[in-house]
Amino acid sequence: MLRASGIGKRFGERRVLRGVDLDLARGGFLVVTGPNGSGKTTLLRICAGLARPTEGELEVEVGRGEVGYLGHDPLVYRELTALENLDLYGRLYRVPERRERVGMLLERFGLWEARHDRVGSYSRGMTQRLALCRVLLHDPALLVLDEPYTALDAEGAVLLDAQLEELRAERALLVSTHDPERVERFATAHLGLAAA
Amino acid sequence: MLRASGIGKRFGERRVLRGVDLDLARGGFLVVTGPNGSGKTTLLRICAGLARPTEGELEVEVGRGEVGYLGHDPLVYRELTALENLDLYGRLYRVPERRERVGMLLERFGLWEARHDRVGSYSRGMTQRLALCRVLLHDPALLVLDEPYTALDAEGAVLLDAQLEELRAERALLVSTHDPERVERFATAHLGLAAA
Amino acid sequence: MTYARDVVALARKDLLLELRARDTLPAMLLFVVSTFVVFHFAVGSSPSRLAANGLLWVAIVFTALLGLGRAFVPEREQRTLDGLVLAPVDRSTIWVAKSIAALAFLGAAEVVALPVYGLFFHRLSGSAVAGVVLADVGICAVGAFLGAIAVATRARDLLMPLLFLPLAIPIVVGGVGASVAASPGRYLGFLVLYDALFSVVCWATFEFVVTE
Amino acid sequence: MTYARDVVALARKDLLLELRARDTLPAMLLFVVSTFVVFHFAVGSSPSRLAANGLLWVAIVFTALLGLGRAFVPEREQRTLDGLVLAPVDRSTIWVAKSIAALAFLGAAEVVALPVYGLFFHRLSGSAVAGVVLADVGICAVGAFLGAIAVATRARDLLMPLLFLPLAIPIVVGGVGASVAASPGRYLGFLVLYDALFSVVCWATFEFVVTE
Amino acid sequence: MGRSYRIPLPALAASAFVLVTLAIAMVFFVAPNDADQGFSQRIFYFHVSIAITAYACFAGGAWKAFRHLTRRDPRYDLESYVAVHQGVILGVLVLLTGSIWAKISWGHWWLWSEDQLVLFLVLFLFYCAYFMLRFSVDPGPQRANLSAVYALFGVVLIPVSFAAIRLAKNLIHPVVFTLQGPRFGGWILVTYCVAQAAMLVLAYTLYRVELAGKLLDSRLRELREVLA
Ligand code: HEM
Ligand SMILES: Nc1ncnc2c1ncn2[C@@H]1O[C@H](COP(=O)(O)OP(=O)(O)OP(=O)(O)O)[C@@H](O)[C@H]1O
Ligand SMILES: Nc1ncnc2c1ncn2[C@@H]1O[C@H](COP(=O)(O)OP(=O)(O)OP(=O)(O)O)[C@@H](O)[C@H]1O
Ligand SMILES: [Mg+2]
Ligand SMILES: [Mg+2]
Repeated sequence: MLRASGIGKRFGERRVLRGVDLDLARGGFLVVTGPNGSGKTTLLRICAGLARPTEGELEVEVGRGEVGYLGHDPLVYRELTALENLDLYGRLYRVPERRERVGMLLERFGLWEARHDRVGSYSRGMTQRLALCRVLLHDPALLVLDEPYTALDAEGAVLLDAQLEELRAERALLVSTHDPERVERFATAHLGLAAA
Repeated sequence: MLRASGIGKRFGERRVLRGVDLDLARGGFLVVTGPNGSGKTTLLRICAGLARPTEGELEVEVGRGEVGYLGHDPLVYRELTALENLDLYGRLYRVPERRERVGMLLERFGLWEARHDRVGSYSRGMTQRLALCRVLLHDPALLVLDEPYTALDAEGAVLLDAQLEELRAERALLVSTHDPERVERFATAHLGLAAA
Repeated sequence: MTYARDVVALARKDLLLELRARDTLPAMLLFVVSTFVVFHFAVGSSPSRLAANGLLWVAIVFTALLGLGRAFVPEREQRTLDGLVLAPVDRSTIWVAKSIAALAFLGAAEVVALPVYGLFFHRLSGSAVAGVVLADVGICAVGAFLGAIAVATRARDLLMPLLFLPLAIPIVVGGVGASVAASPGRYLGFLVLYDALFSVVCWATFEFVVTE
Repeated sequence: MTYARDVVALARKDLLLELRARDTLPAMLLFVVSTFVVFHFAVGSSPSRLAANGLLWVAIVFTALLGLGRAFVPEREQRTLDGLVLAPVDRSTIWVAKSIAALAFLGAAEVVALPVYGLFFHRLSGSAVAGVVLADVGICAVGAFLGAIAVATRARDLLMPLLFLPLAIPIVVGGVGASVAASPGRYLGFLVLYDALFSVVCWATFEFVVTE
Repeated sequence: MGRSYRIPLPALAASAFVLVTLAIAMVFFVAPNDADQGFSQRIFYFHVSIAITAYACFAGGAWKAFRHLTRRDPRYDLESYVAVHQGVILGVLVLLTGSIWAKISWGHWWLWSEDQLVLFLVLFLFYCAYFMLRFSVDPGPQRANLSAVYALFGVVLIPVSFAAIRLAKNLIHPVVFTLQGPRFGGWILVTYCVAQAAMLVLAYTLYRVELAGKLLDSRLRELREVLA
């Protein structure tokens, strides 16, 4: 699904990643760990297609529409409601049964009651839940999740566990975290990045 | 230091907090927990003086300059460097030995090397570390920390543990978290908020 | 067809955002109206037809500029451009949608401004109005594109006029010509050419603006 | 004294943010020249004295709107207003500092623009320059205030568009009057009055804008 | 990466030197005095050839920009930037020589009534904005893309602006190359051609020198990094 060899990234003078190799097949669950500033986010952005490595080869076997990327920013519009945001993404990703799926995800992540509120008024955990809805909306084949448990309460974390459990058989997952124990039972491979 | 009784907050029609009482003295460490959207951030903003309760009484015994508030947003300028940001806050808070203290904090939180970089280029964990520097800069008597462990790696979390350990004897702390075990050993009191 | 549907979805979002935040249109309206007030006050009610026409074009270009500089601000503030870029749509739809939204704002401002202009100065001929419409298309197409460039830089708002004004000069030449020349046909043709040429360039290169 | 020091610290930050782009001054120069070139193509090479004056004011209003539109953008994007409000400083210092920064931006543009204007069109009278300076003060004071309202989300929806027009137009009228009228004294007096009045109002009420 | 068909730098420098010397000699000793402008008309040979060379630089920059967009090779970005940079420097020279000439023959340093001149100013401003753009983005693929796209806009803007000027039709600025072909001949033409060739070769040489310096810089940086 995803194969990278010798990936490196530099920002101007500063080299952030060097010689990263990874190989992720369907059913794979790769956990990326590393201290703050070690380049996890940079690597995940490259794998999701948002950035370009300055060195090395990257091969992604799925199309752009089959990747789901959860970043540090929720990538939703604060001035729109949850419904409007998901509806926009649903249209762009040409999700079949868009409205039903949006409703289902909002309910699953406990945002149904708040669906007509401006996202700007959401609490941080609610925003993260919405970002998860956004990522799952088009049922991607490759999921790239950057610290997905951030800001979730215990119930939200259990919800996410269930999602990951459900997804991992048929999808490929690339997940960064500072708490590898949390995802230990899903992991099929580990990648530790060293401090810059 | 901080005493609240019957605090309530509503946003328009929606009631977020109802009848919250709390009492925090010097040496106190109050842990606030609750599911996403239960009003932790709202309560902490009220206690820090950023918002006003719609009901109830709030008494804060320290001046505005003696409160340190860590919120979900780091409250620093992305286009400035870490040094420039801390210098600005140091001036506004009239911190004695400003420059030395800024240097000490940057070093303590592992940002010394990156002090001249734009905060916008920081990783999320580095930004959180900088926000912690900002909060501790003026050595506040009352600390209000909203999920302070977010985005920190293991080393950063240990650093924060050490800080909290050092602070709790002489200060009053109000800390919200989704992982109460982490701060269990410091806590002198608990407040659980119910889902809205 | 899916292209058109993507454009509609994106443009709808942009219009919704403006409806909620009301950042752009008020500033544009304020500027056009004060431009006319300034001029009315400075030169009285009967400036030469030429001067008044020139003023109209200055007002249009700068009003547009004010709005276009903010076109991509929501995307920047919430960094949602990443979200749009990831979606499996042709990236140029993002530009088309922004241009349409910008055109809507500029059109709205002009619906107010042109009658006010007629009131303060003199009535506009049909070919002048045609010139305005054609110029609007070019201004918004190029402007939305440059807005995407400017918003990716550190100097942003300051840079936008620098990037935009040199490219707007041919539009001003064509527009002024269309509104004062005896035979405006040539000028209108020129504007059509400008619109077509730059739209194609923008359309073909927008992808590179929003991806690494 | 601490008041002044706080203002300096805050204004320094605003200027730093401004200068982050490094080349603000060359950019201003380019901007001014581009603007005049647009004017040239719009109204021809030798507009009447009055028309040229009108154009000058159009340029000033545009630059002011450009500067003010971005005044609180950093605070809004990074929600740092909370950080400033928490600091133990008189809240009105935030407004004073923003006004000063906006004034510096506008002033820098004018320091370039007025001589260039004199070069291309005709020399400005002393009272015209005085009018520009006084108008600048009023525009920046009121503009920074309204900018803060726009960031403090609650009041945002209605006030901004409603207030800006009626508040800004009198300044413009006063400024234009000072540069074209035979006896500019009245206009200058009006501007001084306006500046004083609105500065006091802004200064006294700013606290309520940024706190709940 | 090096392309073998490149002319070696020393040969280039030598021919530039020869051509420039020849051009100067011809301008001052071979070309005849102009009938109504006298000696000062000789600035024409520099003015026009520099202007044409500047346009050539902008076109070259756009071509490299296009290559960058199709290949995404940072090397093309550098080449595009260096070419535009040369163009802007030459643009300053056009403005200077033109102004000097204008002062001598029209009595003014600058005439706003000359749309042709103002047009060149517009293009000059456009490329100044290109620099502003480059300086306010961090180095990296994004900066390369933005610069390339804007450089492409330049080559579209140039003919469009020419068309706009023809439309506005206010041409006292001499037009030498008309549809009927050059209006002059003999030694004037020969001298002009030599001067033009000299300018083009000189500009290309300078382009190659600057490029070599920039490449050396980045090689050194890489080397230092490998060692560190
Ligand atoms: C600041 C003033 C001037 C500027 C910026 C300027 C700019 C230019 C440029 C860009 C060109 C080449 C483009 C073209 O072919 O149209 C050019 C060509 C030329 N310029 Fe100028 N010029 C200036 C003043 C003058 C003056 C004062 C004269 C003579 C009285 C003059 C005579 C010519 C001639 C004969 C050509 C060749 C025309 C042609 O190839 O069509 N220029 N100038
Ligand atoms: N646009 C940029 N310009 C310059 N440096 C950058 C940029 N983006 C990231 N960096 C640097 O790259 C390094 C890695 O950043 P990255 O965000 O990938 O780290 P991370 O592993 O995700 O850290 P965290 O755990 O804190 O999220 C950091 O030192 C950061 O300062
Ligand atoms: N400005 C606002 N306008 C309207 N509703 C708001 C506003 N701010 C917060 N709320 C609502 O108040 C509720 C509580 O939000 P708050 O941010 O305090 O939750 P929280 O306990 O901090 O949650 P989290 O664990 O997700 O951070 C949420 O339902 C949120 O939608
Ligand atoms: Mg990260
Ligand atoms: Mg919260």
